[in-house]
Amino acid sequence: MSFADSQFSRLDFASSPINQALTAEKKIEMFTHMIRIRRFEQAALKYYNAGRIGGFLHLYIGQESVAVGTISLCTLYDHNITAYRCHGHALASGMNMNECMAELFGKATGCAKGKGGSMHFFAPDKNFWGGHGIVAGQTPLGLGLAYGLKYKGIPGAALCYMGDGAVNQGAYHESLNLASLFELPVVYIIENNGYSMGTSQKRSSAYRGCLAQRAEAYDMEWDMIDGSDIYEVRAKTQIALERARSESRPTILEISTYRYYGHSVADANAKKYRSPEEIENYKNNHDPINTFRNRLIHEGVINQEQADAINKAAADEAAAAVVFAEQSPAPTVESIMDDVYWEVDNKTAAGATGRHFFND
Amino acid sequence: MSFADSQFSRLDFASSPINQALTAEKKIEMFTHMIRIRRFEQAALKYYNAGRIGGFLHLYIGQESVAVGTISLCTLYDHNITAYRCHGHALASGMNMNECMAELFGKATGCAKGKGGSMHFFAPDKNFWGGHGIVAGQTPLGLGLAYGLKYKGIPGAALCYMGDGAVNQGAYHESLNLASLFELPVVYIIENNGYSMGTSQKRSSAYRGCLAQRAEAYDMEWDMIDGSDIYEVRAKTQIALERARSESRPTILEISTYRYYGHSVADANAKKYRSPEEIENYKNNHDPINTFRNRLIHEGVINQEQADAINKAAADEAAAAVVFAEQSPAPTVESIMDDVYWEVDNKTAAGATGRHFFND
Amino acid sequence: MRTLTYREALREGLDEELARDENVVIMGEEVAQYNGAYKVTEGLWKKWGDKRVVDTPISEAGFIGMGIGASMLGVRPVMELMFWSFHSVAFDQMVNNAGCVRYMSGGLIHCPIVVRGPANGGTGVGATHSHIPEGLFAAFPGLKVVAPATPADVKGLIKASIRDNDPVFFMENTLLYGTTGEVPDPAEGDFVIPLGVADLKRQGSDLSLIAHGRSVLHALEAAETLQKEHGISCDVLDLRTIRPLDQEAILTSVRKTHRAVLVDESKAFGGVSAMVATLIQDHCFDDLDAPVKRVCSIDAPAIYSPFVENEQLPNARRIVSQVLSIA
Amino acid sequence: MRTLTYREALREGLDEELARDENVVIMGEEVAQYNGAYKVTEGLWKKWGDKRVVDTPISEAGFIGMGIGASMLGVRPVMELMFWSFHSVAFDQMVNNAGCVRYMSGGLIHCPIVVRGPANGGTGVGATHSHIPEGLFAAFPGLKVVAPATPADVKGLIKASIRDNDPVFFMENTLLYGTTGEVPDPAEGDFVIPLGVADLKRQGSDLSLIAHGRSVLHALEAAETLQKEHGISCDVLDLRTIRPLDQEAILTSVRKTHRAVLVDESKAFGGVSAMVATLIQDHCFDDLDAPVKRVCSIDAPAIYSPFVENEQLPNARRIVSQVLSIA
Ligand SMILES: Cc1ncc(C[n+]2csc(CCOP(=O)(O)OP(=O)(O)O)c2C)c(N)n1
Ligand SMILES: Cc1ncc(C[n+]2csc(CCOP(=O)(O)OP(=O)(O)O)c2C)c(N)n1
Ligand SMILES: [Mg+2]
Ligand SMILES: [Mg+2]
Repeated sequence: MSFADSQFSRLDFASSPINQALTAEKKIEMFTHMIRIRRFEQAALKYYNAGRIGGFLHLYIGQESVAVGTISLCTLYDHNITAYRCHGHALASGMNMNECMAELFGKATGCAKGKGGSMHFFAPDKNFWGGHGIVAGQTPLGLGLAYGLKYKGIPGAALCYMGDGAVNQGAYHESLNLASLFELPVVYIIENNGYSMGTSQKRSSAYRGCLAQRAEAYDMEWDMIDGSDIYEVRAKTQIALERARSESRPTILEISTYRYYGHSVADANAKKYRSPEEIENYKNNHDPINTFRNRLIHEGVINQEQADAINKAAADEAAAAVVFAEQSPAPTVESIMDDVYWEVDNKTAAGATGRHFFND
Repeated sequence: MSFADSQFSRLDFASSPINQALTAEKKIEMFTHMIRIRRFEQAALKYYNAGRIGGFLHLYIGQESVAVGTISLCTLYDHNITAYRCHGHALASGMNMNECMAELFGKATGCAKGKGGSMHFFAPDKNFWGGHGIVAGQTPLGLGLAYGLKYKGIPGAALCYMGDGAVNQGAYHESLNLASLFELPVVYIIENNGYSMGTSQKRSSAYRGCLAQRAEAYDMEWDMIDGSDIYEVRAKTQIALERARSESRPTILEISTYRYYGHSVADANAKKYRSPEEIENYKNNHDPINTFRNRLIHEGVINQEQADAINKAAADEAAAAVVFAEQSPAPTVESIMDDVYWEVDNKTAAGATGRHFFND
Repeated sequence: MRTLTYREALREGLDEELARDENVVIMGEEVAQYNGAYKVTEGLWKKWGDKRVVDTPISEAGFIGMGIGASMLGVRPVMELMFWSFHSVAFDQMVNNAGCVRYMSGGLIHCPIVVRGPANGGTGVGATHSHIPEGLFAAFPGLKVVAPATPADVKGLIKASIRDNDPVFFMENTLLYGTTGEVPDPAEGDFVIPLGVADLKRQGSDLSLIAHGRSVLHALEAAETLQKEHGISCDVLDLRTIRPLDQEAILTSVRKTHRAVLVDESKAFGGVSAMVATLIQDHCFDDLDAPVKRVCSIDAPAIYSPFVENEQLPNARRIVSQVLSIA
Repeated sequence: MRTLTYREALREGLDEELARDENVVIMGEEVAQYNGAYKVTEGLWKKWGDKRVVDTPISEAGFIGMGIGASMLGVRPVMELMFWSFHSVAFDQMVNNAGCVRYMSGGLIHCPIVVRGPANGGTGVGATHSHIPEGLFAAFPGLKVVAPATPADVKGLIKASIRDNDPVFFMENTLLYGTTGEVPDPAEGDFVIPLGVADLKRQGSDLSLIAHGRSVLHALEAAETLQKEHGISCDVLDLRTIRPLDQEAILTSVRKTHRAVLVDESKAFGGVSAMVATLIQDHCFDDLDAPVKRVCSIDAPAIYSPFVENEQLPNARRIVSQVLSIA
């Protein structure tokens, strides 16, 4: 996706009401969240490379404006859910770095007690429902969150994130039809970073204008968003959220963005299927954090010094999270069998009746 | 689907080249096929009601022009596959009534040796690949037939039929993307009879213009066809077939049609979710067999007497097929384990190595 | 006591739970306006309306996943699969999302969802529509599997399943819907049967017949024949729940009789009975006077032909002959 | 003899079959231009080109179903699942279309398709990515299941699988890809290992360790320890193929040793080992001196934490202690 050739009309979305309404404090909070995501992941990367973190590590770096911009619009009533590239959404939802870092380290103090790992962060108390490893497997769940909200009469919406490669899974298609047919307050957000692993969008999807436009097949609304501008992300997402909350109707948003690293840190080909120029161009000209920092400085909301301080605080927080994670206890072998059944964990009569586990 | 309010422009498709090219003989053959399907099923219905046929019986009566019109365009190189409402496609592909009726009766002389039943007719030698019970489960298989043709350089197309209720299955969506992306010579044919069991199209699908229009989401061609006019079916399907054969590109066709009976014969509600007027209107004004007969008489291709003779011959053929089926032997218990593994059936070394079957 | 059909008892259980908890919602293909493909939900849409009884398109992965998502927010969906066989198109949602999300979240999320419908052969619908997936799903820790054989059991167990806070996969049988049996009157109190408790449906001393679902009826019939014609007295133990499994009841019976034949409509590889046989040989090694034998479906995809379909499935004749081979 | 890694041996087998039969085509996510997520297919796209090695979108139901359809016309697709765990989204195509179409068509259609990829735990990817589905699929008559443990076996068996005219589900292991072993030189002739033949990887007299896949390595390690530290001499029988199963080899070993411990990375309910235990207790009832014991994964969804993940899986320590419980 070449942003140089972008056809987006360069409206200034700072002037849209939802951005006009932003206090300086809230702007700084958004900026801080973006930086915290990046610093958190840079620390994670370091320890992953040192062999301290297992499995996969899918970095969100480059895409921060998407999670932060969209979730900044959420109220207590709104819920969100995403795929395995979930650190950004987790932190943007208000999770703290300690529980996240400890999860990566596989510690009992992790948000999922070390049971989920990088792909499976969760914080239902913060309306964040994970963290899901099967491509597009979360899309019916997001629909279900919307269903639950509508069923219970809660005036919120469900945000369901996914990648550009996920749009060709059957479960997503089924979800779209259900969303439109049942008029559910869900917003599907395609974070289009141009690639699913080593496969470019063009090699994985057939489509007319763009991936979001497939919404028309289900008589659904859609929009495209330039993800490098958090004001645009907010302005356009707000329209979809309002449609969900007040009309109970779904939307697909496609947000163009970019990941700086490989598909996961283990992606040996990260620099083969994308040209160095492409990567550099995004970093230099479209980095969402730089863009927003410059904007805030220009607006007089912060100055360079303050920005540096925020950056430093985020780096310190990440370093402290590493210490927390390192010093935390590992799960015990016995704990492997906790969290399988609610009834067992809660020591109910049902949980104590019959054999639940089969170990010799 | 009200045909009275149909927006189709009433072109006369008799004048399209593919219909102009029809010999009287071929026209009579098509007419005969349609009548044979109807008489075959009427006989089956009678014996189903008498308890001589097990499982489900999904009648195709009312939809005959779809299978006959589309398959009449097929060459030796073209292949077709459909769902469980498969008797029409089977007969139109050239299967004989005996093997079909015997299959319904569960006899060893059935096309699938009594193993498949009503939903699972097959005749690969006639390029007919079944007969599939899982809604939309055949849609990737149809794609695979097209893939096989292209791979082997055979200048044919795959016709893949499905119902209007099947369009909301994930496998179909995945197939469409693959068809367009890989440029495969497949024609998806939605036989839109307005209902999936007791659910009307409006209650099962969200869409803009029509179901076929979802093709646009995959940058694919599509068309709508009035199924009561076999000339229209042929004229428009021919365009799709040519696109497949010469450009190796897919199409979705949506053919409006109607089933006179319930979803299956066991459908107790067949007259509840559809008004008697709706059913009568179709029967009286849009019956594909009547329409074509009148047309052929008008064209001077046949006269009423000849039409009656064709009808009588078809009824006799069906009656004879019942006798054949009744007199045929049932499968043996031992034969239950035939046709599981090719290597076992063909007594190869592989088939004789290791335990293949687990019975105490 | 009242006599109800299995279908009526099941419906009564659903109806009572709809009344008890406003979060209970019934969903599936044709469950509302059509009254259910097998009429299990007949009248419930009329009584409870659009919100509580919901028709869905033919999108099992989509709507079951949607139910799982809604259950995470506290809705208690009871999803009908028109045939359990259609689990094949929703498998990922069922095993990964319903089955693993509690675990992967370290216990933060739970999914109080029930998926129910008929799971059986014997109705002439061929291989794709005749899967018997009790063993398939019981293999996944995080899931529970229930397979009731009688009207009373189906009512008591559906109510327990709906109240359970874990995902419960509830497997009925088309050929049982019309069978009748005594079911306690609601006036006598809330009738709930806990999961994980087997039921000794017949007492004997010579051999244990262990079964679940419709196979229990075959086992009872075989036990009758064995008693009358061969003087062999059988326990007939109905497992009722596959996971949690009432292992104690199994071992108690086998320790008494020293011989066991397991009846399981599934294929022999991977069925529930392979697990039960493994447990018995392990825990009753010194008690057994003969190997544990099984009667399963003949090992091929389900055949259509009405002439032989019943021979592919377990039946009383096949049970009797298997029993005679070790008794 | 040459030493190759499991990955290289597998790739060599694929390459030889691509050369042998122009109908063989490799398909899957990232198998071509990316060279395979686990580099199994490295270089094959470059060598064989777009027609023979094909990248697909993330649409497992779609592309596996497409492969099945193509196989009906005589194409011989070898489909890669990036993880076998992703079978969950293609389950219907795999069990109903690949598994039943020959049967439902009365033998008119056959599906010479191979689905392959890694199926294992132990790589820190959590519950949804660590399914072990040998037993799951072996339960379906019509399907074949292969699980090779060594470089030679993986090469010989992939070649036999590709030539087999039935659908073969071929389960590799991420943690084996880098292991090395001797593999015959192609110059010495076509090296094919028939399906359905187990391999006695170590000879012993006191007890039979029966395993497949990576568990074979654990069993061999445990056998070594048992010999050295406890003077217990074990057969280590590698099943190699789950279906068809080399039952004779199993029974022969157990009749010699009178004791068996089965090692199976799957969960205990429904795993291959439950089936094998059931067969042994049935056919070797009088030969057994102790119950058949098993070492399976601890019964919970796969945990992520690197600190305990290996404890959840079978390992030599757990095998040794299980053996000592009956020896
Ligand atoms: C059903 C399934 N198939 C394949 C995978 C392996 N896989 C994980 S992520 C991924 C690429 C997804 O790309 P995209 O949706 O664009 O998301 P991104 O990684 O760019 O955020 C693949 C193929 C999976 N996890 N699940
Ligand atoms: C995956 C799956 N879900 C449900 C069913 C049950 N079922 C069989 S046919 C049918 C309705 C299909 O309607 P439609 O696609 O319009 O085809 P028609 O019957 O009208 O030809 C349903 C729900 C099935 N066979 N497979
Ligand atoms: Mg992407
Ligand atoms: Mg229809």
